[in-house]
Formats: sequence, structure tokens, C-alpha cells
Amino acid sequence: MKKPPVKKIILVVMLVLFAFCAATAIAQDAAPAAPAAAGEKVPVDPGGTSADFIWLLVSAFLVFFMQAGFAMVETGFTRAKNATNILMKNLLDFSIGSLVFFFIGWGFMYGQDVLGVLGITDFAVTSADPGKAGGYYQYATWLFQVVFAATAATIVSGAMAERTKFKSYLIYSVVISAIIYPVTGHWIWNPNGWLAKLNFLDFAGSTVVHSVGGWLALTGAVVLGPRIGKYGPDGRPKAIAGHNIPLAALGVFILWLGWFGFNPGSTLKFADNIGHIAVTTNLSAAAGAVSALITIWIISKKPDASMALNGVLAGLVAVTAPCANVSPVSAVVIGLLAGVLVVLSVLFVDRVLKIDDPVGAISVHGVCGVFGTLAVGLFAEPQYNNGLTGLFFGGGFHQLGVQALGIASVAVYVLGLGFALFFILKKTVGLRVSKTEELKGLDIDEHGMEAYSGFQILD
Amino acid sequence: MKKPPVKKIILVVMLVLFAFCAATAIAQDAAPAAPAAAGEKVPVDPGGTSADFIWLLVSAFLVFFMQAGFAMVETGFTRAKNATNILMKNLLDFSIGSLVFFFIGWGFMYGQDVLGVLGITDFAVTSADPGKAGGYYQYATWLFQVVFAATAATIVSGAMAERTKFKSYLIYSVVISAIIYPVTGHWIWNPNGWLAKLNFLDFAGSTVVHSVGGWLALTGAVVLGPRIGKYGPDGRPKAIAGHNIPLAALGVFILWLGWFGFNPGSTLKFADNIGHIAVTTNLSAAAGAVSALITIWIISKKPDASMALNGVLAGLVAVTAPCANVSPVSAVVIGLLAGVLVVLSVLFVDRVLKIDDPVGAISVHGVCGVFGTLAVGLFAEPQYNNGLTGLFFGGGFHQLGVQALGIASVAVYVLGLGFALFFILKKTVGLRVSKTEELKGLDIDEHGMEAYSGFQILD
Amino acid sequence: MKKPPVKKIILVVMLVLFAFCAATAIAQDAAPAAPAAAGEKVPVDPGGTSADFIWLLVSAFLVFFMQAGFAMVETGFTRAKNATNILMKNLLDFSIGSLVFFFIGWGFMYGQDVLGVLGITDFAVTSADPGKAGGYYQYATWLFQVVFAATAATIVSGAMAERTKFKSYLIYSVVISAIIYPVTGHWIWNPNGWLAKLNFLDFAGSTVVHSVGGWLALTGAVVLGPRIGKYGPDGRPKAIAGHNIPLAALGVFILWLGWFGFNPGSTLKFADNIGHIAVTTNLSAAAGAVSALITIWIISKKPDASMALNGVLAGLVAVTAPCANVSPVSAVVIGLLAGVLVVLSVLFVDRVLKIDDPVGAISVHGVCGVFGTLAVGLFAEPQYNNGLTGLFFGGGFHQLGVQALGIASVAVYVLGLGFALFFILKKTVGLRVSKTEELKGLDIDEHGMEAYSGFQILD
Amino acid sequence: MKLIIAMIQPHKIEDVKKKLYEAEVFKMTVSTATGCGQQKGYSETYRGVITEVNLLKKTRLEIAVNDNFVKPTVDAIVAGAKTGSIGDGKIFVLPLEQCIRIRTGETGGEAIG
Amino acid sequence: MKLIIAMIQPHKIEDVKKKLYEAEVFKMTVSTATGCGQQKGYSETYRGVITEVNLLKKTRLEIAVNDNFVKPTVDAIVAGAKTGSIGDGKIFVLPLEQCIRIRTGETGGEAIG
Amino acid sequence: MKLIIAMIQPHKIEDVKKKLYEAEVFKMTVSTATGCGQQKGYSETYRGVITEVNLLKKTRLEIAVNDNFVKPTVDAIVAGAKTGSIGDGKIFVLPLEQCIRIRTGETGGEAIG
Ligand SMILES: Nc1ncnc2c1ncn2[C@@H]1O[C@H](COP(=O)(O)OP(=O)(O)O)[C@@H](O)[C@H]1O
Ligand SMILES: Nc1ncnc2c1ncn2[C@@H]1O[C@H](COP(=O)(O)OP(=O)(O)O)[C@@H](O)[C@H]1O
Ligand SMILES: Nc1ncnc2c1ncn2[C@@H]1O[C@H](COP(=O)(O)OP(=O)(O)O)[C@@H](O)[C@H]1O
Repeated sequence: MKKPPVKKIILVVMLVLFAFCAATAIAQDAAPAAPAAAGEKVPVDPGGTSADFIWLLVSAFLVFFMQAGFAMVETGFTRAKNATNILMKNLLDFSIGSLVFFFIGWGFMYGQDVLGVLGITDFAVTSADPGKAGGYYQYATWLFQVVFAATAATIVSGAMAERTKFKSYLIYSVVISAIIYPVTGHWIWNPNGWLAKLNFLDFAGSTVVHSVGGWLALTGAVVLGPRIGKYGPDGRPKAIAGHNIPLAALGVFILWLGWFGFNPGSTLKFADNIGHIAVTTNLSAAAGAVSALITIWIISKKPDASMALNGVLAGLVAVTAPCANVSPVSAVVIGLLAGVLVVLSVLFVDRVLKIDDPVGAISVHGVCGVFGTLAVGLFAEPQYNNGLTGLFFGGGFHQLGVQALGIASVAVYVLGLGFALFFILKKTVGLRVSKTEELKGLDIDEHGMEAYSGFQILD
Repeated sequence: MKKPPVKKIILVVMLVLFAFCAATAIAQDAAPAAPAAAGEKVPVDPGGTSADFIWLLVSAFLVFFMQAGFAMVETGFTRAKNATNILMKNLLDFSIGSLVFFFIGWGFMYGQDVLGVLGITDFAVTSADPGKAGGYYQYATWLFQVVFAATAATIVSGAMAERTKFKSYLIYSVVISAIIYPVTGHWIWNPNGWLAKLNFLDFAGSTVVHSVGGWLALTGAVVLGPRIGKYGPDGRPKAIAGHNIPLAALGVFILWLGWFGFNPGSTLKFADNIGHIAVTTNLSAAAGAVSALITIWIISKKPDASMALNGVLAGLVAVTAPCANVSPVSAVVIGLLAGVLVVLSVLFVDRVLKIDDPVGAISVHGVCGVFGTLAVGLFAEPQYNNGLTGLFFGGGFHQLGVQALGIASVAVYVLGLGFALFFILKKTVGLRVSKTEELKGLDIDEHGMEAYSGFQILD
Repeated sequence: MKKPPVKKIILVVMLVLFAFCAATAIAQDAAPAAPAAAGEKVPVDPGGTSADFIWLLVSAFLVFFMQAGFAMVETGFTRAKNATNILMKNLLDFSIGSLVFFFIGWGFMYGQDVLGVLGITDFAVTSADPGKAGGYYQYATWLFQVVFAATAATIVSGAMAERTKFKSYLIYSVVISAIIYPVTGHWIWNPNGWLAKLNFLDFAGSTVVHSVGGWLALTGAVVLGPRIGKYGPDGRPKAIAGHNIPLAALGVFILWLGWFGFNPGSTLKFADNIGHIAVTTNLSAAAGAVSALITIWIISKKPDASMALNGVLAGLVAVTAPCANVSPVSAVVIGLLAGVLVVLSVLFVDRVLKIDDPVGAISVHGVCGVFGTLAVGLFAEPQYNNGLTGLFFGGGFHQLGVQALGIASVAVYVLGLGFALFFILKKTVGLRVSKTEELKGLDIDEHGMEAYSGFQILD
Repeated sequence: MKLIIAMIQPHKIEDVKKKLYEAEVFKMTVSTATGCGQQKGYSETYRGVITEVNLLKKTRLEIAVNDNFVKPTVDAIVAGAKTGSIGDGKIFVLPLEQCIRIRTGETGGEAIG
Repeated sequence: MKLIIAMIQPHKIEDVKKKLYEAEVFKMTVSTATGCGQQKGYSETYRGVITEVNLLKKTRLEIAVNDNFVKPTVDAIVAGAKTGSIGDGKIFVLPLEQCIRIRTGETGGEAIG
Repeated sequence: MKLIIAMIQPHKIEDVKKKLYEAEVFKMTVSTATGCGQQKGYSETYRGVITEVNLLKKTRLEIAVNDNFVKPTVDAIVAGAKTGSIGDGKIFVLPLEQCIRIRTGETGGEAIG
């Protein structure tokens, strides 16, 4: 009774994918770019210099590698019995996301604008074409953009870890990469988007990527409910310890590395402030680690490793929007604040809201994403990037207001769609695995294999 | 009785290495490049622009990192008791390969051509020399080439995992890096090679690297025979589960990253189609993951993680040859087909051929390497790279024929040499560890240490 | 009674950090760079071309990633019960080091010179400023330098693993990044440093980074004393096996990758010998692996994995100083010798000196760092880099003498400060955890968590 | 005195512990094992090869009790671990001759609790 | 009823299981342990330090059987595990007073199989 | 013959082994377990949530001995494992009916040593 639908869905998905490919192929044939004479080399693409190409691609590769970072962090911070499952979710959201963002998402985000809300052309990235001006550069640009889309998508898996059905997660992946992410992306990063026109500034994506991921994480975790055993009968939260801290730490180092593509690469071309951006990024991450460690040390008397690791990510997320507009010293301050914030937020979500977020995605990406977006309006200094001045340097409240407006609009939109999506999934395919499955671990029942075959593992 | 030969072999190897170094050093002295006056800076090397240098080197570094990827994948997919051994094999095949490909292999591959079959000069890469035109660029080129040679070498370790003698594996490493790989490399990548002259096209090495590795994997696995317990008395295959899926998944992510050097870097200089190549590479990998997952899901009712991971690699291997000549949409199709192919091939090898290939190297690298090489003749479109048109776009059968000829020649050559090599090893040094050693695990007996000291591990 | 001081120290540290930030912010305001008119783009920074920027930053990112490599190597080579602790030490020494080297260390190292001994300006890197000539490039330069400082810092954690108090380690981190490292760095890498003026040559830091780390590792390990159980009552050393060899191997691969930034990036700008440097680096690493394996194979009859891994690092450390000045063949010889050296040194330290260095940091970084620095005076050939000729190529003893002088001065200085530092720590905060804590593992008592929750681990 | 050894489903350990606490049994030793019995295992499909895995993860309890505690303890275990489906596990009761508390040197019935 | 505990070489577990199946013993619990006995261990050479490792990996079997099954079970274990070289392991037979099947509440001889 | 089962603190294993060797007990089987008893556990603070962890790591020894060796063995374990603080552990002594050495087929008292 249960199996057939799965197969049908799969077959349909496959057919749709093939149909899409065919359709696009035909469309491309219909209006083919003048092909170069055989063997003739198309002249240099005016879309970018060699430095632009190399910088953008190397950055894209680094951001791609963040997928490995997320996979390791989320795996390390959850239990051994769900490790295969979380890894598969991380792998598949990028794989599916790549295809969907190619055929659909890109067009919504960067296609020709309609009312500042949505793009409606350039599906399957037809603008990337060796025969078109800037056509070669468009390929590099798409690659850089798809790894950003994938980052937003993968954030959610952590908050929904250890209890979400694999099938439903795959459907979620399609929806975020096709619609949810590209739409807010259009608002902010497409020069014709309505927030872009208001001069809302989110250089590398504290809002576009991280808070979108964070809000979705929130809706997902709320609709799912906490893992069995997370809250005692008295409602007190219990620690469900991650099973592999070395893996989680490796993941954080990989993410830190990847962020050197995420932020400095967001210049989208070579620019001489890339060194500046790399420095603010690094200092904020370092400061986040230090202040998160100190905060949790004071609160719980022990220098908790998981919090220090989250502190790094908090610093990175927070500096993502302001990285190009603030001084290194401000970056240190932003990181220090983010580190404190993430600890307090994790405790608040866990103890007061009683939302079970196994890896802290809501706090790291949502809360610090919001904070970082605001930080642009607070710490920006005019000698950097685009002459913007934040409140603390005498720039007044205007930019801060724009930032707040952008944050709020995105939140409303994403929370709305997120709740709708997860609620529909819950009522149709089902969002959560059965109780026994959850207790036995998702690896055995969902994937038929263990992550650590042969190891004696207690739970 | 057994120990002395080892020592002798080792001492001989060491002596030979030293002798080689000395000889080359002397050779270099005999005809020294005019040294620059002390302190004087040699003028810019005309072999490449700064963009060429940076692109080639960064790509080489990424491809180097694939060694870590292979090591993790192979370790994760085998049992804990053989982990140290497989890691050492991965480390040593690169280390030995580097030295051997420097002193010997490079000359056979890129030295002055003899009859389109073999190079015979430039051993110890004497062409790389600050005093020669293009001499500085030659260093970068060699580095890029050696990491490719090492990739071919390391593929084999997976198929021969958990039962091969360490010593014999080291000898194999020398032979592949010195002779087997450089010869087919000469045929295809040396402009004077006979296949290159026929216009056989293997842009980044589906055949040169992957199918060479795949065929050797096949011969190795056949000559060795299956692991104890792999086939029941009734001949039915049994699953021998890998012990660390997170490590394997990390390895796949690292390989995916490395492939962004492998394919786009194969332009060998900066070129404006590097973005295009990165996109086709990424899409094929993503499509491979999706279709492999769906295929195994349909066949065995579970979304098997190991197959999804192999699907990524299948997509990557398949797109390696055609990456610069096909549209992104074609790359998706190539990836989808490769994902299906790898699953069917793994099952075929396992169940019908009854060859025990613990990590699926034969299917991933051999079968998908062949498919990818053919795909050039099927999917190429003239507006890309070198004006080639494949069968599906109206280019006729000629190129497909050339591709098939190349595949077949390489297969015959490599299978022949491979069987000869492993057969000789079997009859002399011995290829397989003893039964008890295999059952106890290779780590204790071959290396005297465990990979996971302190962990309670069942088998 | 014990807790309050911790909190106080932490609070003080936090206050000091904030004060520093404030002070520097004010200082910067006092003498602000002429800000560009709003929205106006500052013209190209004359400090570097786009190739310079990209090369330096990519190299810095790779060197940053070495932090992950060190973390994995040290974690893998120690016991499971101390894994969280060693990871935290690696994370925090980089985080704290980043902040401290920004606010303090950089100024001592690259600020205006006083008597060739110390810099005294440019704290908080005020020279990095979009309004100053070369100001943008200065950011990139700082990033590259900070990851070097962090490498020196993190080396020590390995030698002091499994028994050092977390708090004391954090204090040590501050001191090395603020003072110890920047001072010798000033001597050698600041053009006005007294050793630099003597033409002491340490291209990428065999001495500046590695032997500084190695000497500190030595003092730390000596002051701490061996781990409980390391030496039997009869004084015979016992093996305390590392708990995760795959992780250690991954770490070594990551380090190898990172070294492609460490050495070739030390050109500090794009240069056409970067390929040459990458080649010598790679060959020496490969040779180190091979010769270390052979050496230990002969000595202890087994191809010990931990020694082969250390052999790679030995080859890398040794070639760090001479990488730009020697031929590839010489690099092979240097690597071969380093591989032998590291094995003999590890055995010597362990058996004769009876110093307990869990990961071999003293031998790898100290001994091979010294050897590499000398190798410049032995193997340099004039056609490379700066026309230097070593003893073996007819250059006489002068340079060798200078190298020896530099090595000795650095050793005296670092050993002196190191002993003083660790001795003071021992007498005040305490350097070593209690016996029970050490036996139970540092993770539970110091951090309140286990690294591998749920796994059954024996010891 | 008896030594009670029980093999239960790993995911029932929390329930069993709760029931044992209610029965005022606070001391126990827990470890993991794999077992095969009536429960036929699940079919694992590693790399497409469908294999019956018949060694399933179990949690193993050891509880030393005085004779009057045997029944309450066994009942508590059953109450916590029973689901009614195959694989619920077994309880074994062994005679225990002596028990020594290392810390104090106490022996017998006193040492047990 | 008896509880049979056997320590065997890890790599003999498949052989032992086969022999036990032939002897119609289908139920058992398996775990890992390390042991030292006559077998002197192997010399590990971690980082060049040659150390006698005398705690060797062993597999531990627990099988509860009715009295008439003791001999066939012991024989099957011996048949499967014996190589004739040091380290083959030991079999211990303990008295078992009671056995309860959690699922059904059955006790004694019926519950065991 | 008796089977002695002891649960001790993991970090005392080396001391216990030494004392056992001094008492000429060379054979044993060692495994890990987690236990709860009087020792109340430590408070773990994973991600700021303070939780009493009451299943603590223990090392589990099994030693089969002839009757005259029971006391020396128990004494040796106590001597090696005792610190006087809560959590030191317990020793259980069970009757052992039979012991078989797999390698030789020897049984009983001879097989044990
Ligand atoms: N005779 C036995 N000896 C040892 N262990 C047993 C025995 N019978 C059952 N077990 C243990 O109990 C577990 C559950 O047994 P099983 O027969 O599957 O359950 P049920 O009794 O509910 O049918 C097994 O996996 C095994 O670990
Ligand atoms: N008296 C004993 N008590 C507990 N375990 C024992 C005892 N004797 C042997 N063993 C277990 O059996 C294993 C094999 O014993 P060993 O003496 O090496 O083999 P053999 O009896 O063939 O000489 C040991 O590693 C240990 O786990
Ligand atoms: N009745 C019992 N049954 C089984 N195991 C026990 C029992 N009592 C104690 N243990 C084991 O001994 C360990 C130490 O016991 P504990 O009561 O903490 O020490 P102490 O006896 O020194 O107070 C426990 O963690 C548990 O593994």
C-alpha cells in the first residue's frame, strides 16, 4: 500500500526532468546562437577579464565545498543512528537543487523583472551561451549563484534532523530551490528587485541566504515538533549529544574556508577590496568563537565545544552582509556580539520556545543573519565599498530602517511559505517518520544501512 | 625466510632512487642552463600569463586534493579492520607515483615522440628550467600532470581493497606511474600520439585517466578473487558493509570539489570556457546522484546511500571527456544516464560477473569512463570549444567511431598489461594476504596497528 | 574556590579586548584616511595587480585550511577521550591568535623597526586602509601573515596534548601570537630585521614558523612531563595509540594541500616561479613519505602508518625554507633525508630523551625545520630565485654559516621564552590537569562532553 | 542473590530504566550486543545487494539483586520492554554467590544496593 | 538450563554460527571484548615503539540452552572455533535458574528457544 | 570454579591488571559498559543544556578461576580499583559449572588457567 506512490512520484519526477531537458534543448535549437566556424575559437568574452573569471570560479568552488562543511557539522552534532540519513539529505538537496535552480530557479531570480517581484525569463540559463556577449561569463556567474542557493537549502536539514522523512525532505528541496529562495533573491540581488531599488544592502547574503534558511528551519522544526526524548515530562530540555565532535569541528573549519569564497567572492568580479572582505570575515569568525566560548563558560561553567563551534558560524553569518562595508575593528565587534547572541538564542529556543533545533540552525542562520543585516546600517563606514555610512559612524537611521524593512519582508514571506509548505507536506506525504523508526534510527529503516557498521554503539 | 627479501627490495629501491637522482643531477650539470647572474631575476616566462599560471596551479591543487577524496571514499566503504592499510595505499601510491612520474613517466608521456607510441626524452623533466623558454610554465604543467597520473593509480586500490599485500601494491604503483599510464597518455594527450592524430578527443581524461584506472581495477580484482565471505557457498553475493559512511560522503564531496580542477583545469591555460566546463561538470554530477538514487530506490526499495554517492562519481567521470564540448542540458542527460549505468553495472559486476569490487571502481571509472568518451561523439555541439559536432546534433558517425577505436585500443593495451602485471606479482611476491590475515584484518598484520584503537568493533 | 578566578580572568580578557577595539577605533578616527566621496570607487590599489591579489589570497585560504589539517592530525593521533579538548585548542589558538595578531603581533613584526629587533608601529594594522597607497593590498598581506602565525601557534598543541589545562593553553596562545612569533618573524621577514640584513634566508618559514613551533613544543612537553602510562616503571616507553588513523591521514592530506599555499604563496605576489616552488614542495613531501616508511619498515619490521604520515610532514617542513632555491632533484634528496631524520628523531626523543610528544611535533617541526633551514645553504642553485649558491653547488660555507647563526639565535630566544612562559604558567594557573582528570580524559572534566557520544570505547 | 541479565531492544532502554526506578532498582550495568533469535533481522541493501542481517543490535542489562527483588525487577523489565512483537528479548536469572562493594569492602546483600 | 559464555577469535564467528545452526542452535547474543590469556599478543609498533599488546580482540557469545542442548552447543562452538593454536578461547557453562521471554511472558525451558 | 565479574572505573584498569598479575591471575576478558549506581553521574552541558548523565563508563572484567583463587583474585581487584570514592564499582562471584579450553578440549580446573 505504501510503496507504489513512491515509485510513481519518482517516475513522474524523472519524466518531468527529461521532458524539461528535451524542451529546453529544443528551445535552444529553435534560436541557436550563431555557431563559430568549426575549430575557430570564439573571441574573448567581454563579460569579464581573466582575473574576474578566476576569482569568481575559485570562490564558487570554495562555496561549493561548504556543502561538505554543512554535511559534517550536521552529522557530527546528531546521533550515529541517523548519520547516513542526514548525509543523504545534504547530498541530495545540492544535487536536486542544482538541477532545479538551473531549469527554474535562476529564471525567477535573474530573469527579466516583473514589478520588482519576480523574474520570468532565462530559464535553463539560456543567457549563458558562447555566442552571446558575456555569455561565457554567465556560466561562471550561474555556478557562483547555484552554490548560494544550495547553502540556503541545506541549512534547513540541520534543524529538521533525526525525524524528517527522506521523501518529504526531497520535495522541500525542490520547492526552496525553485521558488522560495529565488524570489527573495530577486527582490534583493536582482538590480530591478524592489528591495534592491530601495538600496537594501545585503552584500553576501546574511538575509538572502542565511535568514531565509533560518526562517525555514524555524518553520520546519515547529511543524515537526521535537525529537522523542528531547523534552522530559516536566518540559525540561534534555541534551541529546552529537556523536562525532571531530567531524563537526572539521565541518566548521571547512565552512570557515568556504566563507572565504562566500564573502570575498560576492564582489562577483575581481575587485581590490577582496582582501579587505577576507579580513573582516576572518576576524568576525574568530571573535565569534571567542565570545561564544566565554559566554557559555560563564553560563554553564564549562567551555562547551559545540557552542564555540557555533560561535564561529555566528560570526561568519553576521559579517556576511556587512563584510565589505565595515572596518576590521567593527568586524571584531560584530563577531563578539554574534557569539554572545548565538549562545543566548540557542538557550532561548531550547528552553523558552521549546523548539528542538538539533544543530542550532535557527540561532546561527536566522538570528545572526538578522543581526548581520542590521549591522550594515550600524557599522558601515564610507571609505569602504560604496560610501555607505552606518548609524554608529554618523550615517543616521535611514539605512537601518531600510535594512529592517528588508528583514521583515523576507521574514513574513518565508515564514508564510514555509509554514504552508511543511503543513501541506505533513498532511499529504507526511513529514515525520514513525515513532519506532525514530527510536531505531532513520538509517536502518529509511536507507537500509548503518553509518558505522561494526562499531558497538549504545543508542 | 620471508623478511630478508623485503629489506633487500627496499634497499635496492632506495639505491635506485638515489642513483637516479644523482644521475639526473649530473646530466643537468653536464648541460646546464645558462644561469642568471646572481640576484638577477629571470624575465617573465613566455610559457604563460599570470592568469595561466594561477589557473593551472589552482586546478592542480584541487586535483591533488582528490587523493584525500579517494582515500576517504575507499576507507569509508571498506571495513574498519583494513582502514589503515587502505589509507597507506592511497598515500603511498601518490608519493611513489610522484617520484616515478617525475623521473620516468613524464618522459614516456611528453618526451619526444617515437612512432606515435612513446616519448623517449625529457626524463626528470629537464624541460622545466628557469633558463629555458616556457621553462617556468613547464613546472606548473608537470604538477598538473602528476596529479592526473596519481588519480589513475589510486583508482585501483579501491577495487583491490581488503585483501591485497601492501608490498605488491607498492610495486604496482611504480609500474602504473612509470609505464602503463604514460603510454596511453602519450597516445592521446601528446599531440604526436597516434590517437591524438586521429583526433580522438578526451578533453579531461574519461579514458586517459578513468578507464585506464577502471580496467586495471578489473584485472586486479579478477586476479585477486573475491574477499572471503563475499560470495556464499551458493554463489550468492553478500553485502560487506562499509564501516564509515560519513567519511565516504566527505570523500565524495572532496572529489566533487577536486573535479572543478580536473575538468576546467584541463584547458591547461586560462580560457574563457572554464566557467562553461565547471557548469557541465556540476550538472552532470548532480544528475548522476539523482538518477542513481532513483534507480536503486526502484530496484531495491531503499534509497541506498552508497549508490547515490557512486552516482555523483559516475556523473563526474562520464562528463570528464565531453565537459568542454556539450551544452549544460546535454551534461544533465549524460549525468542521468551515467547514474543509471553505474547502478546497473555495479549489480552486474557483483551478481553476474561475480567480481568483488568493494568500492565499485570498475563501474564508476571503467564503465562510466567508456560511456563518457563515447558521449563526446554523441553530444558535442559546434559552438563549444573546438567546433566538434556529435551524432545527436547532426555530426555523423565519424567522431563516434574514432572514440570507439580509442576506447578499444586503450582497453586492449591496459587489460593486457594489467593481467600480465598482476599475474607476475601473484607468482612472485604474492598478491594476496593469507587467509588468517584477511580475516583478522590487514591493519594488525601488515602494519601492526589498528585504525580505531580503543573502539569496540565487531569484526 | 577554583571557579571565580576563571571568570575574572575571562571578564578581564573580554574587557581588554573591547578596550583595545575602542581605542583603535578612536585612533583610526583621530587620523582618518581621506574617505572617498560616497559611492565613488577608490582607484586600483597600486600595491598589487589582480594576479597578485588573487594568488596571495588563494594561498592564504589554503594555509588557513592547514588549521583543519593540524586539528585532524592531532586528534587522530591521540586518544578518543581527549578529542574534544584537542579540537578546541586548535580552534581557539587560531581564533585568539587572529585577534591578538591583529591588535598586537602584526605591529611587533612588521611595524617600524627598532634596532633590527622589534617593530613598534602599525598595531591593529592601520596601514591597511582603502585610502592609503597599497592599503588594499595590505589587507591581503595581513591575512596571509596571520595564517602563518597561527600555524606556529597550533604546532605546540600536539606536543602538549592529552594533559594540558585548557585555560593555560589559551594563555599560551595569546603570548605566542602577540610576542614570541612576531619577534623572530621581525628578525627574519621584516627587511629591517637583523637576520634579514645578514641575508639569512628562510623563504617560507622552516625557521620562522616551524622551528619556532618545534622549540616551543619541546619546552612545553618538557615542563609538562610525559602522560601517565607513557613510560613504564623501568623507564621504557610504551605506545599510546592514536584513536582515529583515517582522521589523521585526512589531516595530512589537508596539510599537504595547504602547503601549496604555504610555500608557493610565500612569493607574496604573483611570480613565475610559483610552479617551480609547488613542484619542489610536492616532491619533497612524496620523498619524505617514502623514506620514512622505508626507514621504520627496516627498524621495526612493519610499515608503520603514523611514521609514513609524519614523513610527509617532515618532507614539507624541510623544503619550506629552500623550496624556491633548489632544483626538483635536490628537493627529492631533501625529502628523502627529512623522512629518515624524522623517524630517527622521533625514536630518539621517545627513547633517549624520554620526552613525551604524542604527535611528534618536536621532530617534525623542530628538527626538520632546522634541517630545512640548513638545506638552503647546502642545496641552493643560482638559476633559481635570488642567485644563491649552496655548498654542494660550489657556493662555499658562508651562507651555511648565516643559516646556522639564524637557527641558533632563534633557538636560544624561543627556548628561553618558552621555558619561562611554561614555568610561570605551571607555578600560577597550573599547566597540567589533575591525575584523575587525565585518566578519565580531558573531555569530560574540562568540557563536560564526550567526542564520540554513544560509542563503546575502551579507555 | 541473583544476577539478572536481560537483552532488550535498544530503543526501549529509557522505558525500562523508568520502570526500574519506579520499582526502586537504581543500580545496573548496561552494554550493547548484537543478537539473533526469532526476530529474523532486516534486509540491508548495501550497494544493491540484499542481505538478511540477522545479528540485530540489542541492549544488555546486568542487575544484581537480593532474592526478594528478583520478581519486581523482572516485572519492571517486562513492563518497560514489552511491545508484543518479535525481538522484545529475554531475561535470564543466574545464581549469584557473592557480591563485594569495592569502595567499602562490604559483601553480600548489603553490597548489592 | 545453562548459560554458555564463550570467548572466541573474532574471525571465527561465521564458522561458529554455521556450526551452531547445524546443531539447531539459532539464538544467541554476541558482543565484543578484549582478552588476555596464553596468547601473548602481537607486537604493535605504533610510532616505532614496540609494545606487546596483550589485550586482544575477542568475540563473546552468550547462549542460554536447556540442559540437553549443552553438549551439542559446546561441541558446535569447539568445531567452529578451533584452529589448534593459542588464543582459540574458552567456553564457560553457568547454571541458569530462570529464563523469561519478554514478548510472551513464557518462562523456563519454553522461553529459551 | 567461579566466574568473577567486576565493574570498575575505566581508568583503574591498568592498576587492577598489575595487581592481578602480582596475584598470578593472568587470564581475563575485558569489555566496556556503562553503569549507574550510587555515583550520581556528572553534569554534561552539551549546548548549554545541563543534564545529569547517570550512565557512566565502566570497565567490565570477567575472570574464571578455580575456587582457591577466588579470594586472591577478589583481593587483587579491590587492591587495584579502590579509591574510596563513590563509583569504585562492584565484584560479583557466580558459580561456574564447566570450563572448556577450545584449543585442546581440556575441561574443568585445568582449562581455566
Ligand atoms: N537462548 C538465547 N541465548 C542468548 N540470547 C538469546 C537467546 N534467546 C534470545 N536471546 C537474545 O534475545 C534477543 C531477542 O530474541 P528473539 O527471539 O528475537 O525475541 P522473542 O523472544 O521476542 O522472539 C536476541 O536478539 C538475543 O540477543
Ligand atoms: N580464566 C579466564 N577468565 C576469563 N577469560 C578467559 C580466561 N581464560 C581465557 N579467557 C579468554 O579466552 C581468550 C583466549 O584464551 P587463551 O588462553 O589465549 O587461549 P588458549 O586457551 O587457546 O590458550 C582470552 O583472550 C580471554 O578473553
Ligand atoms: N546491583 C548492581 N547490578 C549491576 N551493576 C551494578 C550494581 N551495583 C553497582 N553496579 C555497577 O557498579 C558501578 C559502580 O557502582 P556505584 O554504586 O556507583 O559505586 P559504589 O558501590 O562505590 O557506590 C555502577 O556504575 C554499575 O555499573
